[in-house]
Amino acid sequence: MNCTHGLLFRARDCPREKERAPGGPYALSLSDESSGFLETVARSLRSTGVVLSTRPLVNPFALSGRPVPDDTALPPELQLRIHDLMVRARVLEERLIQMYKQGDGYFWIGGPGEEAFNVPLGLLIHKGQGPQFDYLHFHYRQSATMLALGADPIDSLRQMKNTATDPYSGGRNFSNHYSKREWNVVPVTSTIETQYSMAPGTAMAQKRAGGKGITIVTGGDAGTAEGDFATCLVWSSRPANPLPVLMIVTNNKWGISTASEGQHGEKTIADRGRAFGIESKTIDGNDPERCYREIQAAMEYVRTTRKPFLIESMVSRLYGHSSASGANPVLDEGDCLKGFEAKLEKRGLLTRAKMDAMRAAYTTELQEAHKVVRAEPQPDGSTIFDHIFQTRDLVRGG
Amino acid sequence: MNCTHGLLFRARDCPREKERAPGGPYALSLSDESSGFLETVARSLRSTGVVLSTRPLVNPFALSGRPVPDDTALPPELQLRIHDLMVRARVLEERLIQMYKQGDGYFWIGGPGEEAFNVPLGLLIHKGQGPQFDYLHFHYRQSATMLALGADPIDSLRQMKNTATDPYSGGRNFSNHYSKREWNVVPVTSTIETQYSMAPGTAMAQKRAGGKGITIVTGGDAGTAEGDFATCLVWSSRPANPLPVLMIVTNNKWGISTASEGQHGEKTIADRGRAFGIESKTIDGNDPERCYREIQAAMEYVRTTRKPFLIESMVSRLYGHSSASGANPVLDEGDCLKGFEAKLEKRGLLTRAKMDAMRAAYTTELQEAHKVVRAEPQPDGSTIFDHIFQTRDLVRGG
Amino acid sequence: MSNMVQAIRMALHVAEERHGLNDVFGEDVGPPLGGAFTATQGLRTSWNSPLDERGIVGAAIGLGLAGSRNVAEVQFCDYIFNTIDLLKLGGMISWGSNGDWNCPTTIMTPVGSGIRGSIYHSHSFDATATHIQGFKIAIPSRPLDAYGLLLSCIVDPNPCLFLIPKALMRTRSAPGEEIPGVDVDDRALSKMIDAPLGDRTKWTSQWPNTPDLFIPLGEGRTVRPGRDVTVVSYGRMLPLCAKAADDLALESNGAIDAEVIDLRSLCPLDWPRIKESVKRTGRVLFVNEDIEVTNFGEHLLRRTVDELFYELLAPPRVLAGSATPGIGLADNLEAASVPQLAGIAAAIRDLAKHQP
Amino acid sequence: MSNMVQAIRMALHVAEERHGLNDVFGEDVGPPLGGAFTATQGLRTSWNSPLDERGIVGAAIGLGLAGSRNVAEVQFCDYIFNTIDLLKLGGMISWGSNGDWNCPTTIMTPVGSGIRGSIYHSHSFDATATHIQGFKIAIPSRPLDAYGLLLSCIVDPNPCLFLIPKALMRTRSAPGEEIPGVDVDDRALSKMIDAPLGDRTKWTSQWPNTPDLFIPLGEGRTVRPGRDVTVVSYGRMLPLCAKAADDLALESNGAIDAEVIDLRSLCPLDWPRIKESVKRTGRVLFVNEDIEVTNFGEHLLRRTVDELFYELLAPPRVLAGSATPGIGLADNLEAASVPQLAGIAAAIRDLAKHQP
Ligand SMILES: Cc1ncc(C[n+]2csc(CCOP(=O)(O)OP(=O)(O)O)c2C)c(N)n1
Ligand SMILES: Cc1ncc(C[n+]2csc(CCOP(=O)(O)OP(=O)(O)O)c2C)c(N)n1
Ligand SMILES: [Mg+2]
Ligand SMILES: [Mg+2]
Repeated sequence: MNCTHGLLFRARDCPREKERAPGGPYALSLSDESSGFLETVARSLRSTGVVLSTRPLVNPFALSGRPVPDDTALPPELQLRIHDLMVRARVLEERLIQMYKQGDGYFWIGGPGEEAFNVPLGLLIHKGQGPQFDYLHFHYRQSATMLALGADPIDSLRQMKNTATDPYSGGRNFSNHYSKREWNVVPVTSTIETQYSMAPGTAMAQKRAGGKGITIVTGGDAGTAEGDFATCLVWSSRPANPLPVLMIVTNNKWGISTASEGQHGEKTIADRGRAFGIESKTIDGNDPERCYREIQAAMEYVRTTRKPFLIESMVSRLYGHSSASGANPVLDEGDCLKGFEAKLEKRGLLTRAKMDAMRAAYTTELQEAHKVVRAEPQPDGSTIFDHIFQTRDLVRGG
Repeated sequence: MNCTHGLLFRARDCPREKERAPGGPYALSLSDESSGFLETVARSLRSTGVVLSTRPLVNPFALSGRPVPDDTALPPELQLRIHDLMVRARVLEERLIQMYKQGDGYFWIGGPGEEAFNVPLGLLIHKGQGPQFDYLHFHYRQSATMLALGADPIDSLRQMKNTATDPYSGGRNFSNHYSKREWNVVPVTSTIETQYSMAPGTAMAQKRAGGKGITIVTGGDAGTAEGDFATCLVWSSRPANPLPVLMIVTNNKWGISTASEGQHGEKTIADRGRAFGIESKTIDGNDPERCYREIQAAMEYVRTTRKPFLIESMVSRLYGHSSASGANPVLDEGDCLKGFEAKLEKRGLLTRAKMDAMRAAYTTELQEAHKVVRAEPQPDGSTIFDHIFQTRDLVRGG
Repeated sequence: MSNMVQAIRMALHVAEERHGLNDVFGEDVGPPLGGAFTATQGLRTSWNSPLDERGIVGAAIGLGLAGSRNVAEVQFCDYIFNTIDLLKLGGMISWGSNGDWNCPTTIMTPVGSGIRGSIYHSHSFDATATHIQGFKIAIPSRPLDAYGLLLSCIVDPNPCLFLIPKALMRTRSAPGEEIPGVDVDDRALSKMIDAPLGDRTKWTSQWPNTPDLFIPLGEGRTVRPGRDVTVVSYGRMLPLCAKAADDLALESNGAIDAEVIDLRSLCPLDWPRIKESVKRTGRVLFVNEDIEVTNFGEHLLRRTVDELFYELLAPPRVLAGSATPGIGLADNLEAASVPQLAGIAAAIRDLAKHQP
Repeated sequence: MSNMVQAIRMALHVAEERHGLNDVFGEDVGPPLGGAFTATQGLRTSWNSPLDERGIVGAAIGLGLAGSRNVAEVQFCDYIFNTIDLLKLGGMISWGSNGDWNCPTTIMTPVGSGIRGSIYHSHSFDATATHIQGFKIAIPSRPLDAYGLLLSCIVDPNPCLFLIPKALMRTRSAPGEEIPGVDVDDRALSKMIDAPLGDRTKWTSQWPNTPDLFIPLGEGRTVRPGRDVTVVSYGRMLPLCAKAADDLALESNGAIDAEVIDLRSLCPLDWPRIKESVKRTGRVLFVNEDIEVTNFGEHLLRRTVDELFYELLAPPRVLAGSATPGIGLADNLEAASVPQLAGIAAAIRDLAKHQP
């Protein structure tokens, strides 16, 4: 197929070598005309890494709100469990990026840099189906949470390659757009912030059902400018029916190429809860032990009081926004995994060698998985009309 | 025409006597089938006055924020001017309600109870056309502001009767939906809160133009639950370009039949500015002198700093929500006009007799105006396609 | 005879008592008002929401995801236009998850003109709704259908839109078309289920014993059989079409005999019914009051042309609302903006008389 | 040869230099990125907005009301669906004020599929846009039209929607269709106006000297004259239609000669051009990629039936996107969801061969 014809925007029809031509991977010439998803975006964004990353790396968050939970180290087994999942999650994302770069997927977006927050979150979630369990309104950076919940990483590869075997969307949706009714993971939507308008609904059902199930909703910092974020604040704090919603904002100080500095007059996003009497806190999302304790405390609060809590977690965006910005390593933001590994080494819980071996093993495992997925079938065109309507009421059955 | 046929919902085709049958004006039987605008709504709402008004009348606003301006009385001439306009505005609204009740209009909504705030607002507005003057994004309770700006009350009657002579919409729009380019009064929209999303636009133009023009946007308390209110907070306080927007919320503690108590977890709506570093204040909207000074101070702040300010003004809703709720007097909310007249009497500026005479004169004047308007033509059906597109760029013409 | 708001109320009552309906909510939906059009008075599960349509639609979807049957009201469809993204998302929950999830929720909203709603309260929603995929869409033209369609929406495992013609809210059932179980006269019914004037705090509804009557989504109704012209409509325009057909038959002494079909559900669509009729008559008029550009009637016309071109005895027609940004308040303006009885009759007559 | 994003950029530049364009804004529109599709690089007046489409559309309207010409970008049209109420309000500013106000603003947004946008980034906006009244709507299919239509939108006193086919962003001008004044080769042009890799803080654009070329809104273009079938399209589907027509003519040795019309502007509409053509050919195909239910092509088909029924030699046809909630990511899914070259060619062939 002719890949200089602007109509046929199918990356796979064009040799990717060409795209990777001058100046290393993805230092593309702007005149290239063939493109996968958002290659046009990618073309400019991926090259602006320098500009994007020269902004001084201050960490302006102030611990605010409720008293800080106990500061001592977590139990060693838990530290090791968290570390293990963080490594697996990082390796998974690296594999997904690889897949994208090798043409085994059209678009990558994910969560490298958020593992220190997302793994503890996943471990603390009350996992299950129906209102007695936590409802999860995730955004597109939550692979680590999914792994901590017990997801098989190969399924993420399947979604990346949009195979028919992709259990999250059958090859229909982007990578890291999870959906799993069995665990109350509601379909991740690409639209920024809409999940915050839906979250009060699942929380109402939970409050009525009794029990300890809560609703957890996550999103980024830039997205809080959408009205839906305010909707969630208003609806969760209604005096007539306060709701058990744990609102989470992972603040990486960027929305694609736009720095939050120019757009957000709030000192902290957590402050926005205050006017509504919503307890809130800004935390260091790079410290998994701190995250664990803070999430635990916040969840405890929400589970028992049946009222909302807002956590703002300061995180890094270690491969930029998405494949649209090149998906190349960003070197000047803090890496939570490195920091935690240094701690584990110092505490004598793991050696560098052991950690390297772990990482290598996971990498090999996912390399193998990639091969498996490559051989799996693509969905058939004739299936596009499947599942528009359901004949059974699955969610009520649960 | 057959007025028991549900299709022909034209109030004028049915004798209104029937509608007014049992139990005094508008204590309608629910089985009545003919209807003007929202008669169906009216049927239930208008009768719930008792319930609506039994909520204890606490005035929970706390003066908050910036230091209170000087508390002494305004100069006598100004007091008299404000009073005069308040009376005229009240009489105008009463006439509009009369018109509705006499079948000379399909729907009434307006601002009786907000005069103490709206008159000073109108007097303080920097009136004119283009970015050097204030842009006014009003809602549907602002007749008093319009009169203070210099509007002729007969024009409100024209809009009420949707005549071809209605200068605000040519008989197309509801009562009190003003629009006057000459004074920067942008078209009032029926949709709650959308004006807050548009206000930053005019403010940007003003900031760029230089000068002292500011953007003023008003709305109700319930409407602050819409995302558009948050949009205005976010956009007005962008660090990259803070905007000269005076955000006003007239808080009557109701949205139609819904008490704010159950829906709003905020202690004060003004608090919502805080997170964004927006100066804000809750004031007593029933005291015209206090309103004058507070609006003046807030405007001064916005004009000089070119930054936003949020005023929450606690007001009354003296004839309920609109004709949909019967447009009958509500007796247990504070009447700003009564309060101010008592003061004027005590200060020896006016006598009761004089004030009664004034009111009677204005009433007669508007009665005459009503007669005039009754005789004016309705717009022709053939005009529905007029003005969909403009051929001239009026707003750029200055 | 019950009217349409009473029918809706009774359906909601039956659903909350017998079909697990947990929430009926929206602006002014709960006490004391019970809905801007009184459709939610006296219910056990109704409550007032914040003034925030995105929150309403979002919460409805969230409740549905949690398996909690609910009916959310958007006070006027005119206020739903900031939620089209949420509706699109709601419509792709099952499809986008490849069938893993479903979302039972019903969003009900008054549509159309005819109540002097002026420039922003006279919008229709059928064109916009039918362009959104993944929702079932019902629109009744009489109380019985309102009752049976709403019950079907509520128990459906998919998201549903229930569009209520603003102007038909107070339309009563015609004789023989009453909801089963409503065996009292109007006044008695009103006493039982219409909230009283004044203080309502101590009032409770006395519900008649009405059955589980489910009118299937996707099944139209031939309101008036006829020989010469097929008229396909729904909602507010339907009774006008029926009346126009009756009037024409009378005035022509039976020479013009139009068949009138009430679609009742726009998705799924009872296409077989339309097709069978047009095959017989060869002449078809589609009537609705939404803006005529990119209009659902145009879709129906296109299908007609696709499948029945050579069976047509006259050009198929669409009669719809004017291509104006809104509808003006003054009588003349509204009358000139949406199809009226006379215009519908004229269109049927023209079609009937058309010589191929 | 300039491509479509370059054409847009040059038009914006000309407008900010010579036509009072004051603001070009939206998510990631300003430096360093210059737009998700790079259409706003190097401009003097471009800036980044908060991530809030309602704020973007609202601010655009506000700027317009203040007489400040502006172009607001909604990053993908897929994100515009929570602003339909604001667009309706923007569209009724002049009409609702009985001509007292106007609002010059241009909202530009990428539309359609073809970039593997998956379930929520492949939407079209032409059906929804054409149902909103009071906006002018342009949609280019080649750089020259993008340039001239955008300039017309910017100086128009009315609100305009400028829809940019996502998949055509990098399409280059065909020979002979270059924007006047672009007299350098691709590489040189790129050096002049494409932001460089790496640090852009010191870079400024070197603009070629391009003229005030205004392509009137409401004037279509006959891309390919033909005898047998009229094909009416716009945006992304247009080049496919043109290619299908060329291929068919070649493969049939001139026996099938289709005329292809690019509407360029959906409102106002160049109906006379369509009508004249269909009168000649008697056969017409409307092609777009939006969902086929309540589709703008169906409106065009209805007008055709209204005015040209007896001049048709074959049933008029609409070829459009599938009635699915979105478009699946996998190749097969996208190919099955929107019209493809082969399908368009087949439809033209069928029409041409159709025996009345
Ligand atoms: C409604 C909507 N608007 C815009 C976009 C395009 N978009 C995708 S991600 C993104 C930035 C999001 O930033 P933030 O909320 O901070 O989350 P982050 O990606 O930084 O984690 C934007 C603008 C979108 N997906 N949805
Ligand atoms: C978007 C939208 N939603 C709902 C309505 C219906 N409505 C009209 S006024 C009103 C209540 C407004 O309350 P508030 O904002 O407090 O203003 P108030 O009328 O009390 O001054 C409602 C719900 C509307 N006009 N627009
Ligand atoms: Mg971010
Ligand atoms: Mg209020």
